[in-house]
Amino acid sequence: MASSIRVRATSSGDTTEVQALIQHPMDSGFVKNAKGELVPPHFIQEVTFEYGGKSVFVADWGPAVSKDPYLKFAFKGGKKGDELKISWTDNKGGTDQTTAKIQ
Amino acid sequence: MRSVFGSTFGLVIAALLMGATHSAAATDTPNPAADAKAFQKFFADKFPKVKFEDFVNGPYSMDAGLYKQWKEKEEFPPYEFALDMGKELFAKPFKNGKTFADCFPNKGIGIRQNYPYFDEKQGKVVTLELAVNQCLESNGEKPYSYTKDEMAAVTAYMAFTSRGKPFDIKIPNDPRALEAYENGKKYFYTRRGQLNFSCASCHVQSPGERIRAEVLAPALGILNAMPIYRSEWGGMGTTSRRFTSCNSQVRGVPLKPQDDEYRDLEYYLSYVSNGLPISGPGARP
Amino acid sequence: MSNEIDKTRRLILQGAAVIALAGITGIRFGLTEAFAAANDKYPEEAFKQKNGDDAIKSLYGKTAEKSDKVKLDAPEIAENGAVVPIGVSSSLADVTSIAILVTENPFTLAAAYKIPAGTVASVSNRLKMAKTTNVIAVVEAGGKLYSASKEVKVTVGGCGG
Amino acid sequence: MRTFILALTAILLTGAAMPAFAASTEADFKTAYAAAEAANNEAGKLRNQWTTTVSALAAAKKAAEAGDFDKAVAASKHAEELAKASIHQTLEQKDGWKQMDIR
Repeated sequence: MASSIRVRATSSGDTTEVQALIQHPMDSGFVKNAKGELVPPHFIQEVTFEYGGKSVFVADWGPAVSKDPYLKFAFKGGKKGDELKISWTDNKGGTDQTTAKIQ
Repeated sequence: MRSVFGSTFGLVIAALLMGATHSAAATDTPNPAADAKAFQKFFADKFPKVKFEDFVNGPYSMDAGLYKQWKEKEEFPPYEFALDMGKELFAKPFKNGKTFADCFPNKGIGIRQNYPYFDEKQGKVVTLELAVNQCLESNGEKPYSYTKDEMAAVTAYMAFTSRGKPFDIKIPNDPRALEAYENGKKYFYTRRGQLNFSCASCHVQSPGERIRAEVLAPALGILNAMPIYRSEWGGMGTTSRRFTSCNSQVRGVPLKPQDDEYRDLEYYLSYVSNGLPISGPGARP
Repeated sequence: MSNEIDKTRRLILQGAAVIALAGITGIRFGLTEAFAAANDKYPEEAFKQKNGDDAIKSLYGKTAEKSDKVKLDAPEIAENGAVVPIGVSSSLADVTSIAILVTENPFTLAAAYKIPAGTVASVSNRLKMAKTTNVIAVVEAGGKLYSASKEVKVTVGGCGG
Repeated sequence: MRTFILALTAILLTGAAMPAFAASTEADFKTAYAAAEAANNEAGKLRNQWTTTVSALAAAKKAAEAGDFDKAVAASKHAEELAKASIHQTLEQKDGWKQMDIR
């Protein structure tokens, strides 16, 4: 299976810009399915970005984050070719992680 | 309830009046080339500020606020996952060892702009979606459902490899082809559903305007961006999905995906967008 | 990959995450602040609050003052309430956290971001909005809270696209 | 075109005008439903059914199952009117579509 995480990390000298897209339903618990039943909440609660063994960004999310969530941030430092580690966990205990090379 | 009813009624009357103000005594000799020219001129005149090739960007070419949101979305477009899935499916061998590449000219790469075409052997219009399923079936595989998922993924990938190539739809010298084109055109302009709207009511007469605050896409170039990730759908959809959902929105019972009328409609609508680049897969509100 | 392996891998990862979180908490934030935003724990309570003030209080334990140094980038009219691009950035020094609230949603807190030293005080994401609403950006800088807000008009459904 | 507006207006208005005075029987419902269904099938052959006809038919069936034949007959009649309007629309548009054509 392909990873649920897509990452683009680009270094522009002193800062590294990171964009990530995660495949996840992000069900809020307020939406009904075709049968009229509420779809139980199922959403990512935490996303962590680590570089050089340190976390450079942590996202805490509620159910209001859009389906297939997107994030953009930047941090100082980050060398081309180095790895960035990304992981998420959701409210049902689901999790995934990946690494991305800084371009 | 009352307001829904009232606004519906208002829309119906407005649509009827719009129709009635059109004088037009149409000549009955089909002339696709003249149609396409008039069609493109109509949109160029209506939206003098929109560059010709930007019509493939749908409502985003019409509204600055939307344009900005779109650009932000395109930084990491929501169709990315479908595209990856499509690439995988496209390369994955069937049980008999063949792949999609074996079914298509140029191994299926960079050919989106030639679909739909009129197949003289089958005597009908063949859309890309139909061709994908014909490929699967002729290789002993189960066909995809037409509206989303795998079909959207594979056509997304095929469109992606064709980005920038102008639509190049041909009408061969075969009376059946011209008839299919005319059928499609008729379907496009025919009012249907309880709201009494034709495709043209929304996408010719009112693009750039808002219906319940949504900006309508111009018909010119609308198929160049297919398949699309539509926020309203919360996912990907094919041309089939677009047509069927439009029919339901005007309170008409949709036909089956890839029924004759829909393929003919796609033939007409693609033909009059000839020259505009393929931009799919797209992202739409 | 078989489901079993997948499941096992998931369970292992989960365990690893718990250990990692426990480890970091003690070192980075243990001494200074006790509130959710400063902890590495998921701020469960803050995400359950139904109004902005309560959510901010639950998250940070204090109230925010308006500041023009908090920049909130949000569309005037959302193309679709399901996907509204929102960006927050700040020119304030020592930013440690950014939170985004959507006041008309059932739960107002949408997202909270920890900004470690060395990370730029800027984040973009896409949020769901139930209806026309105020969006509040909260930035924690130098231990104080600053905010900015903007109205986003949301309309749904129909014959668009 | 004008007759069509009138027809449509009539339909929209009669939709609100509800049950007849005399109590309806199951037989009344069956007759009314069959007529509505026939009209809707005709519209189907013309490739132009309305979703509202389909929902009115469903509502009629549901009311009949619940034993409310007044409501079932009213809904059937409404469905028949809608189906007839959709047929009328199709016939009117047989050439009417040319009015919209861009030349």
